[in-house]
Formats: sequence, C-alpha cells, structure tokens
Amino acid sequence: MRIHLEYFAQLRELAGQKLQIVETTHETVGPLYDELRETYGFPFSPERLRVAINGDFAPWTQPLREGDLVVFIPPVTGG
Amino acid sequence: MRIHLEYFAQLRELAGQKLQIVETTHETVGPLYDELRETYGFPFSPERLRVAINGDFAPWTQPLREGDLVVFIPPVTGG
Amino acid sequence: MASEPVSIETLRAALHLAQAGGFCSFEGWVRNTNEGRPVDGLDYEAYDALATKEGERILDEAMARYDISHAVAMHRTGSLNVGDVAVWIGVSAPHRDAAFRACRYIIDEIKHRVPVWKNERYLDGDTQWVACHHTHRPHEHEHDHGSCNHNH
Amino acid sequence: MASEPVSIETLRAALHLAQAGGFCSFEGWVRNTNEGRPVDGLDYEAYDALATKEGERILDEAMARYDISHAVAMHRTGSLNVGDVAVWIGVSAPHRDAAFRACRYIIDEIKHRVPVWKNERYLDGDTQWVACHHTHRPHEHEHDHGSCNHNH
Repeated sequence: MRIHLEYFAQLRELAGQKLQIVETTHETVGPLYDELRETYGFPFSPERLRVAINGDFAPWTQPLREGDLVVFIPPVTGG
Repeated sequence: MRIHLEYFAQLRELAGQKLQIVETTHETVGPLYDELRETYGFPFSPERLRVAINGDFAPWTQPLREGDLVVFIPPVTGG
Repeated sequence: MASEPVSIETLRAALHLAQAGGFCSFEGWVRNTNEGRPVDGLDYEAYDALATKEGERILDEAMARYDISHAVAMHRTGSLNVGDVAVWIGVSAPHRDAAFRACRYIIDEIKHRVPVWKNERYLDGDTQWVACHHTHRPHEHEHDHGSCNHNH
Repeated sequence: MASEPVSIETLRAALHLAQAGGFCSFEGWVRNTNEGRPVDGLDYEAYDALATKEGERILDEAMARYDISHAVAMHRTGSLNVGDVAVWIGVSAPHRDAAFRACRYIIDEIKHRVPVWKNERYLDGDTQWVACHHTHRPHEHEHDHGSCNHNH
C-alpha cells in the first residue's frame, strides 16, 4: 500500500525531503520507521518518538491503511 | 510630649481627620492606641494592627519620643 | 505606587533583558462582584511612603530567594472601575520555574504586608472598607504576619 | 500557531472578563545563550495542524482542572531573534491561585506535548536542532509523556 510521509525538523533535514510517498507491506508504523531510520540515519530510537497518523497522535500498533499520512514526531522543543 | 498621628482608611474616617497632634505622657504606642480607640471607637484590637513610627514598621514596645510620627495600620487589603 | 494608570509596556520594558528566557506576570483586576455583592468599582488608599518601602523590600527578597533577572511591581491608588488593573507584577528569569515562583511570592507578600486599603463601591450606592482578605496561603513561603484575623 | 508576531494587547483582550479578578501570563523569550553558547536567534518549525489541535486540548484540560475564566495560548513559528516572544500564555480567573496554576500547567504541557521544534542559530554561524528540554517537572501534574530522554 501507499503511505504518505511528512517530515519535520531534524528528520526532514536527514531525509532530504519534506513529503514522501512510500510503497510498503508493513502492517504498522514500527517496522516502517525502522526501515526509514536505516535508510536516512535518523538518530532517534522509536521510544523517543511519537507518531501521528492522519493528523492526530496514534499508537505504534495502529494498522496502516492505504493513503495514510504518517508523521514521526521527534522530541518536541517548543516554548 | 507631642506626637503626630496620621490616619488611613477606616481609622481616618472614624477619627474624622487625616492628621492629628496629641499631647501624651504614654511611653509607648500601646496605651496611646487604647486611649484613641476609646475616643473614636476604632473596631480593631491592637493584635490586628501594625504600627509604624517615623515611616517604618516598629514594635509596639518602642519608646515614644517627642515629635514622632505614629501611624496605626489596619489589616491591609491591597492587591 | 501609582495614582494614575501606568502602561504595561512601560512596566515590561525594564524586564526585557537578553539573558531572560521566561517572563511571568500577574495582574489584579477589579472584579464586578465581591462575596456576591455587585461591585461598581473601588478606591484604594495607601500609606504611600511605607508602601513603596515595603514593596521594595519584597522585590529585594524575591531577588534573593529566586534565580531571577529582574522584578517590577506597581500598585494603583485612587478610584478604579471594574476591569481596571489594580496591581501589576512582572518577573523575568533565565528559566520559567523561578519566574513563576517569584511572581507568586511577590503578589502574596504585597497582599499581606503593603499598607494599602480597599474601599468597595457597590452598585446599590453603599461603600465599605474591605475587612480582610479571605485568602489562605498554601505556599512554600507560608507564614503569618498577624495582620489579618478572619472575623466573618 | 502564529508565523508572525502577535500583539499582546490583542491576546489579552479576550481574557478581560468582568468576573475575572486575577490574570497570570507567561512569556517565553529567546535568550542570548543556551548551555553557555552565545545564541543569535532561532527558528521554530511546527506541525501546525497537530500543534493547534494539541494546544486546544491543553487549554480545554486547564479549563476543566482549574477554576478559571478563560485561557489563551500563542506559539510562534519561523525566525526569531534574541528578545522575541516565542510563546505567550494568558489565564484569567476569579482568584489568583487558579490563574497561576493553570498558566503553569499550560506552559509545561505545551513544552512537552506540542509538536514544535527549535533550531538554534549560534553567533559562530553554526545551527543545531535542540535535542531535548532540560527541564524536570516538579509539579502537581507531573507525568511523563515519554517523548524526551535526557541523553546529555
């Protein structure tokens, strides 16, 4: 299935792109992140990230569906 | 000796004056307040007041001196 | 102590230091009710000289107790209407925790120590010197100045 | 979320209700140093849609947890210089205790939950995504969102 990715901050810089569409067979975001981390050298272990699917926070175990927008959220540093 | 008094808030209204000069033989402010309280019907027992002498807080036991400016300070309600 | 309104921008300006990363302010506004009675406004009377001196002592204490950059306080005197700013406290600090704590310390101490008195004007035309603050002090700097016994 | 400066007067206006007797605000300012390095300014990047949603959730939580009249929060995105207001929180309440507590709750939650990231520009020309807030949370609403492990 096709998954849309949007990157922010350090992940955006390391991925070298803001938006990406990937074709994947992973059923959840966990293994998808592991694969992307391997590809781009993201420094964050999954425990340090939150994930948002279709504009809201979601558990790592949420089943992926065709067309989902996935955002990996590095430790936030606002304020 | 002559003591200058300045009144604020409810004490000013009950005394009917802002400034007053009294001739007294009291050695400290405690008995002076008791006398004024009797005269004007001030509602506050001395435990509820603080006293300032010559522009700063002072203990009730501080000896009075000729020309002192004495202010009895009702419970404050600023803020 | 200010007998006329003071611009908040003016008060803030002195706090805006380059090493300050957090700024906490508190404002006391004249409310439209007190203990259920509709309030039209209020008049503050102060023992100006001693109020200024005691206010400066409180600011000095805050600077000594907390890791802050600067602190400013302003208290109005005279006639105020509902919504007017009666008191303004501003604290800047490298970090927010100190800014919050110092700001709270200053307003709490002002309310208990600074010789200012509030005469409330009610909508029914009556006026009354407020007898006592109905506040308790559940804070780390709790101590009793003995100036206020709750009698109602 | 605001990509341009917002006037504080505008933000305050919504809070100025007749039943509110206390107003507490917090501002985060860009500091001139971080961990000893001289800072020139910083760029905030945000996941705007989710940041707005999470910010509204935090304000709703504050309204539910504390006896307050209203709460407003603003966070900047884009390029800021030393002294600029990065975040603004304002809370009005009938009494000051709730105003202080709610204001503190909101800024603490924003810093831990809202998807905003800070890229610091140093005076030596270097830039760096700030790795993690170095804050502990010694407050009544302490809980760990697990989003930030202190790794240095």
